[in-house]
Amino acid sequence: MTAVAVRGKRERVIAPLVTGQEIVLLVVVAALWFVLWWATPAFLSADSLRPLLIEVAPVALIGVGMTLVIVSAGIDVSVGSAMMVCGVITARLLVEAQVSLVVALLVAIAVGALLGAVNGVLIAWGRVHAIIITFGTLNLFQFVGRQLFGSQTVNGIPSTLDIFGRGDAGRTFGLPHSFLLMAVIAAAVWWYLRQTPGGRHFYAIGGDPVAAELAGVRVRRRVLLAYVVTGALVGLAAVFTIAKGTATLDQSIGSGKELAVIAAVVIGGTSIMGGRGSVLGTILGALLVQTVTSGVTQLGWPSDLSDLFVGVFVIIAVGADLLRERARRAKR
Amino acid sequence: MSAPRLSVKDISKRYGAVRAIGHADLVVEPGTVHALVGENGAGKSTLIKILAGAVTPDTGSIEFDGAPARIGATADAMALGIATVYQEPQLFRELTVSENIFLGRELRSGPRIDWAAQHARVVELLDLLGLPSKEATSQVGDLSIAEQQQVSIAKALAGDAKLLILDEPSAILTDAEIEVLFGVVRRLKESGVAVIYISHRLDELFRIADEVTVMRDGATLGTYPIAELTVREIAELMVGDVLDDERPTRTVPDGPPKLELSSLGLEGEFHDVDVTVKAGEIVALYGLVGSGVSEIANTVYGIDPATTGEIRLGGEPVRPISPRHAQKLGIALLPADRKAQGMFSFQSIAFNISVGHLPLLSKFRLWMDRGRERTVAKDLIDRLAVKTPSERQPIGAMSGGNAQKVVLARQLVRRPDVLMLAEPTQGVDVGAKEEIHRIVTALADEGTAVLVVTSDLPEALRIADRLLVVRGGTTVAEFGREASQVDVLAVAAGEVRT
Amino acid sequence: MTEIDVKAEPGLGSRMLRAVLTRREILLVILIVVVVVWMTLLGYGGYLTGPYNPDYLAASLVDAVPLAMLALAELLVIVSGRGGIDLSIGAIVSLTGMVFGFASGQWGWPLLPAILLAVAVGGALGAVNGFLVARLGFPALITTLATYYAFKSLAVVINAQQPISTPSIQSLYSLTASVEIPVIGHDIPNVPLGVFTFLLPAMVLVWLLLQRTTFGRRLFAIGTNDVAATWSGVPVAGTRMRAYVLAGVIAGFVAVYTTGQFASARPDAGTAGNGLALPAITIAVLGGVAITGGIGRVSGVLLAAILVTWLNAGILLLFEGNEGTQFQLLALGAVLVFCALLNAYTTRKYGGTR
Amino acid sequence: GCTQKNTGQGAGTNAGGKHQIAFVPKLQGIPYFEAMNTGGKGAEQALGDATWLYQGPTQADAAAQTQIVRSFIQRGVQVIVVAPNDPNSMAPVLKEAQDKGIKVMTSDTDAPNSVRDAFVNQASTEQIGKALTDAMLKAMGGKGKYAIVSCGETAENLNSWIKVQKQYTAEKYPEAQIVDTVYAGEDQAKATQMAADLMNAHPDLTGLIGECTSSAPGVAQAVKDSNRIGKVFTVGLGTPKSMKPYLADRSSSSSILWDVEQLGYLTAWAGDQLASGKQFQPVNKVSDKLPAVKWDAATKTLLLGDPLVITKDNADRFSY
Ligand SMILES: Nc1ncnc2c1ncn2[C@@H]1O[C@H](COP(=O)(O)OP(=O)(O)OP(=O)(O)O)[C@@H](O)[C@H]1O
Ligand SMILES: Nc1ncnc2c1ncn2[C@@H]1O[C@H](COP(=O)(O)OP(=O)(O)OP(=O)(O)O)[C@@H](O)[C@H]1O
Ligand SMILES: [Mg+2]
Ligand SMILES: [Mg+2]
Repeated sequence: MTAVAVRGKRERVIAPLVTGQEIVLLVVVAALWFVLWWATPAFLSADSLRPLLIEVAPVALIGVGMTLVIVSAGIDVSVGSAMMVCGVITARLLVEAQVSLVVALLVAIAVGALLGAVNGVLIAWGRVHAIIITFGTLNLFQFVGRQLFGSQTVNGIPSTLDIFGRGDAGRTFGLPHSFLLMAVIAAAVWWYLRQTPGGRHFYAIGGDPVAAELAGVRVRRRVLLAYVVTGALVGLAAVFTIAKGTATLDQSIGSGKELAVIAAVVIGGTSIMGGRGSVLGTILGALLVQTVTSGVTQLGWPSDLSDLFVGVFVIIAVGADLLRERARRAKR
Repeated sequence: MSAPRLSVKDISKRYGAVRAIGHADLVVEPGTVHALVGENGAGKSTLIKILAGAVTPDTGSIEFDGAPARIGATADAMALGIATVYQEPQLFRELTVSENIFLGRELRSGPRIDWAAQHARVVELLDLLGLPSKEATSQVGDLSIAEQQQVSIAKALAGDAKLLILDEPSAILTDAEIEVLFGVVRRLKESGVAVIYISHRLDELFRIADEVTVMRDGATLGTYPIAELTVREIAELMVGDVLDDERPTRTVPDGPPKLELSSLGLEGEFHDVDVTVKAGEIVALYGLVGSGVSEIANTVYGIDPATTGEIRLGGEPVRPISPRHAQKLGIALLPADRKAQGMFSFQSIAFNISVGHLPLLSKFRLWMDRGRERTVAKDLIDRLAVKTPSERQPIGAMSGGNAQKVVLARQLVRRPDVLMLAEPTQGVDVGAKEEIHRIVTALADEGTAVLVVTSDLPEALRIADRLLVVRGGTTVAEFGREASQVDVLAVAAGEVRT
Repeated sequence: MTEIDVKAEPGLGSRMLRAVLTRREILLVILIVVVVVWMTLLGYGGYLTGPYNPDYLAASLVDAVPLAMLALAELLVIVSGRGGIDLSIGAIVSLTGMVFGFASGQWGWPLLPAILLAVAVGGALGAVNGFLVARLGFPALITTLATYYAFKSLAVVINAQQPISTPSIQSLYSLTASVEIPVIGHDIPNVPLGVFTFLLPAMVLVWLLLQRTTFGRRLFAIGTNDVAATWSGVPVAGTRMRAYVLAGVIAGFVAVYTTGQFASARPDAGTAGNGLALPAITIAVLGGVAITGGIGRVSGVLLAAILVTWLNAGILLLFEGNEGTQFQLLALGAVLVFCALLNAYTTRKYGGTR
Repeated sequence: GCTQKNTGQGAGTNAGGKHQIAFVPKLQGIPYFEAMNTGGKGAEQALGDATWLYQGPTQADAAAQTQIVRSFIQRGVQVIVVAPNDPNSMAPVLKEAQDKGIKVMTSDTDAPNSVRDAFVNQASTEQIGKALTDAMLKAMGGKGKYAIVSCGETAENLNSWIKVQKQYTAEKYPEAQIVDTVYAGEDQAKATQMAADLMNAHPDLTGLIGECTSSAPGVAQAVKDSNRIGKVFTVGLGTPKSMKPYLADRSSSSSILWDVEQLGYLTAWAGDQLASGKQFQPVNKVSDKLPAVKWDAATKTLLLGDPLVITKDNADRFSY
């Protein structure tokens, strides 16, 4: 009691820790989990939640980067294809060149960052709208990925990848490592966005890039950074995806991920117009989407219905956002 | 005597065909407040944008504290210690007050922002400006416009400024807020900071400024100790020798008022505005920036419907709720912000003219009558003497004056009962201005009731049969055709008429 | 403030360069000629696996029909401005296709009412987008992403994953089969009927709509500057809403077309793989539609669709095996990025493309 | 790609007068169809007078397949073989091909309403459905609940097998029950996740069927991940190489398939027969490995043979 009182008295020197949208999301996810637990008690078992977390990890991880991109008023629809490129390179290195896991991991991240840099340079220096450039690179990366696959699958993915979430070696405190790693990175980015000048500058750019430039923000560098970080995280997410898959990697890796990630980011309260959003929201958004998908299967409903719910949640999230913004304008 | 804080020589700046500044010299001493005055469009904001590094001049040199300075970017200006509060606030709605104030030069402890240190400094600044310290962590989007303006000022004060530039800071502040601002400015001045202060409220300059530099038509005319001048004399300098140009005389036909505004008000903008305009009469509403004058026409046009009072049209009370509605009632408005509110940049002249009258220029309101459209466009191009090879030219490529004529032409496709013109000749060259005045007068002669809302005083006096001065959100005085510019300016700028 | 005319009359060379750079149609025509000539030469040189001849070009137009029509739909919504875009267009094709399948294939409706139903449903789905975007002010990108998910899901669930391909649906193939054009047809290749029954009417109608009607004027007005449009008394929300409805209507026709072309109403007709929306947007952008609104022409979109179709058709003959379809991705991506960069460059140099 | 492919000859004819047999799979880059391609290439060697062509779309989409078929028509090949994503969708373009004098066939998946001259069937629908069911129930001990993780919702062959499975289970195993059928697309990871969800939703589930080559390893992986080996049994239509690790650790009990390379071989052979105008016999000797392939004239179907049960013992015999 006293502790609370003391805290209450201390002056807040920074914007509040969590926003309204995040709390709403937390409540919605909690409510969904409760309903699912009530309908199928096994939902809240470790066996059920662990795969869910493993499944969430890559989407949330890319979502962390996508949050940077969207906060700075950009968008990246090429992440699915970039994931394919990173995935096939990593898998082939592991299987054919027998490189160690660490090397493969670093290569995946480097390749991802490189692809992100291609997007970033074209967008920041070519001064083309992000959605058009990334529509283009979506196709280009697809091409590269398929060329690298050479119409084959990569077989015999080594079990060293189990470290990212499989069996006892893959978890700590019962949580899969991929999820933990994602959480650590998300926390770091969250901290960066919230606490450092560079981080705050993303919000300024999303709000008004010209004014940001006038205030001395190096806008192009920031924009490039957003896409490079997203690319690097796509590389890591590709490794997670290989790790959670079977011993065979095929060309379906990454397909459709861009839309899933964007949906998670938007449900998480990040404004598609830029200037507002948080990493925490994105993770909750990803968790919500996966909960809905799993929930639909577990309830025995047609699995395709989950997309309908995702669509409805996106509409609700955007609607709530608009209402809040309108209330704010009205208050002024 | 030591070197001046700032010494500007022979600055000029062109925007395409528009000469914003032809020749500007300015010397500002440390520990003084230097007022910069001039009519709208005189080039004040352009000059300070050059000093802030937001705009690069075409010619000229700048010395700061006696040393030549190259200001190529905003960062250079900041490094010199030049802090600027722009006319339009450059703030980020989603960031907190504290973040806005320190954006681009955050205080750090290690890699992170030193929130506590920033907060302490921000609280100090807010205190100074009379804002509650809890606002430090509010998002700027949640603040009122006046509060945002004060945040802009706080932002400028946060660095250790040697030269503080304030571009019309008082336009949207209340008297009490202005008082606080003056206190701050005085304190800064005492500590040796040089301040450039731009304002249209000439009366307030006497309470704060030491010297005044007057600009007219993109040139500085000279610098004077403020104590040697009166409001009237400054006004005379600003206005120049166009003072007594001949005014065409015209007789206003007698008749009942066509447009009547009685006790019209819009929450937070203006109140108790009373205006009547007869058919065939030209009435001007004149007020300085922030006087609320610009909002009045918008309200009559249905952009922001009035919250109090009444609008009568030909004696019938009306309540326009949208521009569409207003147009149906026979009210037209030439908007003030030509680019944002008037122009469809990459569309043709014909398109720009016909867009407000599609039902009229179509068959069954569905099918464009292109022949008619072309005829109407060509006709108006001729009538308004728009300089263009064809009606198919895109408007975006035209000069400001010609573009303005095209936007005006749109209001004339159907002769409106009431034509309102907001800043009809802003950014328009002398010749075109002349023609626009001629057109407006001709329209009035044909029986249109014309209401001109302008901050260009010579213009108001030249074309209007009557002139109403708006100050503090309400109509305060009325002048006839014979009024002198200086009289009017003095009233608008705060001189109390006895 | 005096104004001076600084523009000197530019030379012929620079005028032509400017025309090529700023008039997208000219650039596209040049690219089409380059592709056709280059492919034909490769064919004569024996580098192609089959002849790249007029017959083939004509036959491959069957693929251009849905692509070009959906690009027209995107043209309408993108031109409407405020970030207008429709990611759900492929999902609308899927869902309306299924509705058409039910009506024509299972309920035994005659063709015309069935088509009208499909088109009406397409319009209604477009109205959902339009209502959210135009009336409520939702951002288009994210709204249509949401409805993409929703419509796609409904299309699959509505008939428990099953395509509808009853004999009455199968007979619709004649709508799209290749035909000999009367009178002159003897001397030129057979062209797919869909080009005449669907694409040309759609093109002409959209062109008339944009260039000749008051609606078109309003649409360009709101897309160019929606504040100025409001001030000019243009009903902004209503016009924008109509753009989305029309996009849905076009998607309805495309659904009928693909149902006929494939003799089957498929729940994934517009969403299989990457779906039809992304290529449609790509074609629109390639055709010179400015993503910021207010600029776009039917002719540009048509030429872009033809360019991509003929390039794709050529690539299949140039590369054997799986490479062929892979190089199609490369071509599409490269052409899009190239044109986008060119657009940005010309905007800076000449102040915008037209 | 710029090697000369058509040395100096006019359009339509082909090098050395060989029959060009073009195969369009549902999707490129998946082991199943690449193995068919291997078989087809083998036949090209063995037959001597045939050229085997293979080109697959990047997405499992009928429209993309049609485009490829059209390019083959343009090449003037003698035979076009398709494994249709949506059987009905292929009918029109196959008709077009036939009108141009090209022989058309289907393989792997039939397009029964089309004009195809022959269908090369890997095994009858009945047989596959029954074999899957028998294998599943054998592992489950003849009773219990099981679920199916299928792939594309609209895949005709998968759906017809599922139909047989449902009927046959109800008839022959009254104590067994199919509790759910879900669709994971061609996405292994999604199949794994859905299998995990199914096991949670039905704690008493003892069997999972992976209905296609991407979901077969997926369901096995899910069982392995949740430590339910020995409690939940899986059976699938998986390629030997991808199933090998799962068969070895018993997360998969067996895989039902057929010799995919031989299916490719038979397809090429059948195409060659058609191209040279030869009739199929009621029983055909195709090669040493395919000594007696049956032809059913009524349905114009060539039958590869019985389904193959792949276990950890014979998985090594296959290279795909
Ligand atoms: N010591 C400092 N004190 C005040 N402001 C600083 C300081 N160092 C840098 N800045 C400002 O903070 C902003 C970020 O600068 P920084 O050098 O960290 O960029 P960066 O290295 O690209 O960022 P990041 O840390 O995200 O990699 C810049 O606007 C810079 O001018
Ligand atoms: N970016 C620009 N492009 C073209 N013309 C411009 C631009 N900025 C200013 N101008 C023109 O330059 C002239 C001077 O403008 P400036 O803003 O400096 O005037 P000002 O004295 O600050 O006026 P006010 O009192 O209305 O603020 C005006 O005619 C204006 O239209
Ligand atoms: Mg740094
Ligand atoms: Mg100014």
